[in-house]
Amino acid sequence: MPKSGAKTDTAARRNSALQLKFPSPPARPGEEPDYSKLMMSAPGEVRRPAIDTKPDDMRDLAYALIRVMDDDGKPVGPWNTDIPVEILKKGLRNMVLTRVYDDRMYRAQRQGKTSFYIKCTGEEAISVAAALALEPDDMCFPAYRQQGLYLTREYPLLTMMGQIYSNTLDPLKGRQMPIMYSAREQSIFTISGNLTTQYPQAVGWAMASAMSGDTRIAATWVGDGSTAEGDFHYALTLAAVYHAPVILNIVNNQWAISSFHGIAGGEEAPFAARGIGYGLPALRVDGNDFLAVYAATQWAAERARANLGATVIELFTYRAEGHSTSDDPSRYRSTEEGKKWPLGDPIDRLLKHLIKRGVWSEKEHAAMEEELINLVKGTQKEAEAAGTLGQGKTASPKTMFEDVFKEPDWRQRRQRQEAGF
Amino acid sequence: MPKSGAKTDTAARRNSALQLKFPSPPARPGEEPDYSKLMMSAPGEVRRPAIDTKPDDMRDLAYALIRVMDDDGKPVGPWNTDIPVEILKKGLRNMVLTRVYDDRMYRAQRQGKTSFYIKCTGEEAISVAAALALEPDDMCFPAYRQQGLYLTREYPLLTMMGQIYSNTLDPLKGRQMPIMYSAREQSIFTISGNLTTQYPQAVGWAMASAMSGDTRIAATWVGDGSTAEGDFHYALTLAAVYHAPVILNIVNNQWAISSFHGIAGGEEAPFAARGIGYGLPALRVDGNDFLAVYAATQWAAERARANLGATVIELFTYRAEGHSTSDDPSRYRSTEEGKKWPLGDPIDRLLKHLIKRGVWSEKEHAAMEEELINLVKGTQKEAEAAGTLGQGKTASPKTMFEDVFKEPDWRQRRQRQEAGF
Amino acid sequence: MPKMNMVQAINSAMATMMEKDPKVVVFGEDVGYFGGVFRATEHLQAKFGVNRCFDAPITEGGIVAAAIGMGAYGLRPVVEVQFADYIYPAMDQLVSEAARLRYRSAGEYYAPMVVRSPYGGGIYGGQTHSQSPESLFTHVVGLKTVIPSTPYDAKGLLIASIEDDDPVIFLEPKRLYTGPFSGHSDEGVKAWASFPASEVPEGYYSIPLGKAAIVRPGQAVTVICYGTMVHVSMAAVQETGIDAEVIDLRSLVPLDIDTIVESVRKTGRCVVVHEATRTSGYGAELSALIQEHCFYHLEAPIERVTGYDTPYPHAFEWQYFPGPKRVAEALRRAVGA
Amino acid sequence: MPKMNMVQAINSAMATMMEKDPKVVVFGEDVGYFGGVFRATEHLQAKFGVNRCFDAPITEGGIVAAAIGMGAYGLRPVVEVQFADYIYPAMDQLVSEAARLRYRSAGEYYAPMVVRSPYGGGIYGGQTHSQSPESLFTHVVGLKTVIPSTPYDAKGLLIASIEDDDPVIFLEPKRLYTGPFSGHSDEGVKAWASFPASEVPEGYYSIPLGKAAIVRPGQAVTVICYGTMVHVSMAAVQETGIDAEVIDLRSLVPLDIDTIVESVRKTGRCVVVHEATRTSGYGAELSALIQEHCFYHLEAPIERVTGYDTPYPHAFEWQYFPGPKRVAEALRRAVGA
Ligand SMILES: Cc1ncc(C[n+]2csc(CCOP(=O)(O)OP(=O)(O)O)c2C)c(N)n1
Ligand SMILES: Cc1ncc(C[n+]2csc(CCOP(=O)(O)OP(=O)(O)O)c2C)c(N)n1
Ligand SMILES: [Mg+2]
Ligand SMILES: [Mg+2]
Repeated sequence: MPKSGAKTDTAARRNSALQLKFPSPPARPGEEPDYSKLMMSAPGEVRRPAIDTKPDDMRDLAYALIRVMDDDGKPVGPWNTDIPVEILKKGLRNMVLTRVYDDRMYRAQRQGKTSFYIKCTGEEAISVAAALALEPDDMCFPAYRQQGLYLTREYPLLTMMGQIYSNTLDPLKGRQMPIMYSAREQSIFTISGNLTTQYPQAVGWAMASAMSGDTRIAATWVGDGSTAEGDFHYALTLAAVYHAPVILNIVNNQWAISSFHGIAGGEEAPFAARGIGYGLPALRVDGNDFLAVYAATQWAAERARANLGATVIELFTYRAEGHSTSDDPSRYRSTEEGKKWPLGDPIDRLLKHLIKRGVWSEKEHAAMEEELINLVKGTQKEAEAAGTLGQGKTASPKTMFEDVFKEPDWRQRRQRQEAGF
Repeated sequence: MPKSGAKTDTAARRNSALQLKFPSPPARPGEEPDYSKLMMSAPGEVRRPAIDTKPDDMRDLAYALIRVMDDDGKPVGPWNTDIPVEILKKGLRNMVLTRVYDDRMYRAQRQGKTSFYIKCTGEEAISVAAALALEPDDMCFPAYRQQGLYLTREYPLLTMMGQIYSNTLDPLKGRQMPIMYSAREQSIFTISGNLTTQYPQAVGWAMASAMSGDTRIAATWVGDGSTAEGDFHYALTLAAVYHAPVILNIVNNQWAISSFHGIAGGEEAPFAARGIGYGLPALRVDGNDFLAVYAATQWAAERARANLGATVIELFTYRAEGHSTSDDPSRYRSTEEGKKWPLGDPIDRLLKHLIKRGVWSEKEHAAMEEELINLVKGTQKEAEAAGTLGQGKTASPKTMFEDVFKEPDWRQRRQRQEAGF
Repeated sequence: MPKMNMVQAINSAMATMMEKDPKVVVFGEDVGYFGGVFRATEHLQAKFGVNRCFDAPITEGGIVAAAIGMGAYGLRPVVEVQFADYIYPAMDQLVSEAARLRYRSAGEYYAPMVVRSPYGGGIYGGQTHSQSPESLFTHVVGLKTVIPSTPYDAKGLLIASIEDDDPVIFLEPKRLYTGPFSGHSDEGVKAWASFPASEVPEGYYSIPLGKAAIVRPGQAVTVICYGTMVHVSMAAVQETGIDAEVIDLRSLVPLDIDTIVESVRKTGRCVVVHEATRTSGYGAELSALIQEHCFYHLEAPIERVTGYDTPYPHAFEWQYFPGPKRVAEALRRAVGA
Repeated sequence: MPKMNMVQAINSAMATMMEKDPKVVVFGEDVGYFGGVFRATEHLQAKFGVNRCFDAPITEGGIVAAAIGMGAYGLRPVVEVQFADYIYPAMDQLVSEAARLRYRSAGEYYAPMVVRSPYGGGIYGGQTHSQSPESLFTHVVGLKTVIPSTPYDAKGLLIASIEDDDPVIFLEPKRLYTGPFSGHSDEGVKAWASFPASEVPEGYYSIPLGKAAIVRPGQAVTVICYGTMVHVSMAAVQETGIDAEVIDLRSLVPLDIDTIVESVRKTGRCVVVHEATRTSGYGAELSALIQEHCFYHLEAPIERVTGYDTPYPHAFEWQYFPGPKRVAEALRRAVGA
């Protein structure tokens, strides 16, 4: 019986038993993939607003999908920004390099030469196009699946491998798990194992740049799953409030380890739409379309440079491989799903485009692939000569006590002594 | 000089110095208030979608302002839901009671009878209308400014005052600062000093209710400033993903201590719009319009009861007094602002409505006011007879060692002994 | 009796309690369909339905908050934080909420919940997959902190934790999931099956929180440890031949102070071992308590063998790890050998 | 020399550093136009502009994260967390990020930042405006933790913290903001002005982190304390007439171990005092360290006088607070009187 002022005919008005919705992916192992919910737009269909458009006047873009290349590789529509061929070729090369690098490092892990590896197969356009669309000193705060940034910004391959092997070449002195690079000279921030922490840090960096009257902007990346962390909300709030010059990328590769994007809320609204809630402009972009990623990044960068503030970009893609070397995706998703991904493969698509344009050929491509495979293999040999994990070819173990603070305090000094290093 | 593939004419393309936006309120002390940015709708103007409307088909509601009473107190438009007069009278009574209670407790603090107090002046409709629109056993997770919930659900006034005085009547045994009530019998959760923590807890409670096949829904409240915490994001994410039967209220009273709503991002998008990003239905409601608050709460409750999930409701109002007894708002905002608040006072407006309808009179109102003042004063006397803070009339200090765990462990037992209680 | 490794024992504890009590629900990142990245929740969703075991978004703070709300409703949520290193986003909900509900509401509300999380090093996880944050929770009044060292204990303690009406942080030594570990990283992995503690009853049983286990009685020195370090300490004791009394705390809070005090008063010497960084680790509290309770019995300084005051470095895992050699040295110092 | 209370000294430290170094910026909840709920940032926005001192949304995690990003850029952010009780939402950014940047990047990135926060009880703040969480931070390698006890120290230490290239948690004993406090709650409040430590130079000076202050030399027993408890301890020493050596740590990490060890070796007795709850409080670490370093010099058990293992109760503030009476009792026990 109600005790107070509320309606008294409770029994009558009372609802029947409540129940929750538990999202589940369209296809589990053995089932047919289903792409009916993807919310696609046709290539060229989505409008390209002027960069000074008010966020309120472009909310539709969060629910569309910016695509430039049509099925034949022809660039169409307003987001076709006539990117110089030189840049596209660099893009292709760096995407292939990324894939080859991933492939070799993955195998090295499988051969017991290191503890862990993470590939970005199928997502290469996202980091490579961004690296080319940004200025080289714009600051990047990546997650762990943007290796294309380092390669495109020419972080030395040998050093990258050194980090993977935790050997004497590793500038991080064996302290970090593989793939958690740090590349200050390339303006790329140190990777964290803790998801999403970099997101509001990027906003802070961008704020600092603007507070200092600098010209450099920042860009950051998180996965679809990672958007559920509080840091995501901090970043969007701060970016919106202060109009920080930062690009907030969400890499929606459909999966977060075994959880499909719906577990992070991706079935209720596209991740790009999160930006709308804060009054941020939000673009939803085909992440496997190099031209689209480049154009969207450029648009957002120009906006930031013009003191118009931050942009949220959802990059719609597919994690073609397992989450990491510790994962077995066949346990939780249909193996068909990736193979039939309707937005294709970013390398294949850019290749088709360049060939169609007549500026690149299958033959040149094969030659480049071979060149890059040889480059990576050769470098790998050199890297492995400096040691692989577990061989004891590392920085001196005494370095383990350094960099806790700028200067070790008595504890690190004494403990190092006790340890005998 | 760019090192890698990016454009080479950096100097030319480079933007000039970046700068941030630092939001500042329309009026500081001594300045004329400015309401041009309020985003109002006319009374009755906003549509009322069916409760099973898809969130995507009602995004406009986050940018409108649901109002029912016009300037003459006449109810207009689709959100006029013909609330029974009995309920409106209860609403009026409880709003007045809340205001009187606030007034007396505030004075008690000023007289040194307790350490702290927080008023909700101008915001009474928000909690009182919700308490009447919800079922009495729907679970409430309030912030500290919803005292109307307790009064409307008939939590004993004497007990409330006992909590304020931390005296022998205080069911919380003097442990909590004043205003941090707990009222399990009235289905109201224990108040936290830490902002926004209750928000995702409410979602968890609602999930548990649905997981248990129960019929009770949950409702929770946070302030505009509090929306910036991570907990806000957790709540909206979880509520959206699982379609939790919960009402997520945002009380936008324009201020968070000295920070105007723009510091929390309120200038970039209305707080209701946050919900859109998660695919949640979002209503923006005139919080000083009792009829509108009631109708919106009822709409959201029906939606939740029908297993259609959560609703975000922004209640647009004005914090007419200081943040708390520790605050002096004349240091940071125009004193005119509140006086000229264009959406009026919730008690005055409901009173006008009832008088207009001919079901209530100035005379009856004056009598009721007097009755309630006497009630509160009388109860206050009784409460103070049981002690005020600092007089030592409290629960036994030995209770300080209880309820840390269900059973004290040896530490609480020994420490209690040592303390000599 | 069935043989179980520690993951299976933990799984069995949850299954047993979900069977016994419909109020027990399990959720967390990847715990539903997939059964958890360490497989601790395998089959639970299939067995009990998605309403009882489900995947959560990557929001440790939200997961713990939701569990608090569910606990307040009357359920008994058991949530997984994928690695203890990722528990910090939930810190506010744990400290300010789970731990305080009962006190601040004078018992009206409380959060009967368990936060399970794999902790500790030994799997080349680097600094963000190897941490031992237990000491932080022991400082938070209102939280209980439990750490098993065998499959048998893991099941019994987890069941007791689920039945407990207070919030429990249940830290699982991930290095022990599949077998005990002496700390000699060069030795091959031994499976649990060849150890008696892998004999785990299928059904319900519980081990009360706050009762330490004397895993080896002895006279010369008391070793206090928990989790992975129990096995490392035992190896060191065996290797030194010192007649140590080895105490596995099992529950850090509530602490079995009586067993500790009795032992140290008897031996007059004490070595405290943990993997967490040294400064303000739980070893500090143990050392302080022991010298408070046993000052006049102590014949040598209480030794602490701990992780160093640095993050856990990937490549130097075995240099960092407080292995049997370091424990042995401390034992020798303690007995004056 | 001007007289300042502790709030003014802290304000002066920020103003001095903002003047001296354009990279120093200040932000936090209510710190901009309003000047902070305790007025610590008063006039800074007016003096240095909104670009150097501004209001932040209520997002402690976001504030600390942004400060880390700004620090990585090259600024020196000084942020305020309105009460130390509200620092937990920032825990992940502090533990996993601020404290780890330098280590994980091998020095490429670091976060030269200060998190200022009022802590401790004595103002009827109840459990969410009274906490002393310092011990948690001392367990986090990579963080420094500083706590002043006088206006003079507050300014010098805050300046040193701002100049420090590592992240510093700077906890301000809010009970001391306007005057010292003996712990006798019934005595009237004394203003700082009548104490020499309120003579604070207008301009720049700094006090190195990691140097304790012997605030009272003595022979009979060593008292180790910090923050509010320095004044409480001094009151207890005076009231008992015991010839105690009182050490104000000033910085918990880095710790001035040498001063402590030297003193305890001399006195052979030690009382550690803090306001935080007892279990795994920083007193535990101090006790452990002292018995490790001074075992053969100790003539009595090290005493800990601390907050009880309960939350801080509103009405029982003075029953909870470890006041001079409890310190005095410990002193007497320690000297065997
Ligand atoms: C705070 C935190 N919680 C959990 C994890 C464990 N974890 C690592 S990767 C991952 C999935 C991330 O998915 P998503 O954000 O979609 O990125 P993707 O791997 O798909 O690139 C999880 C849960 C973590 N590293 N940090
Ligand atoms: C986590 C946390 N941070 C900061 C505070 C201090 N604080 C108390 S109330 C308040 C302002 C809240 O403003 P708002 O959410 O708008 O609610 P209102 O007071 O206007 O009702 C602040 C900053 C707190 N209590 N908890
Ligand atoms: Mg993903
Ligand atoms: Mg407000």
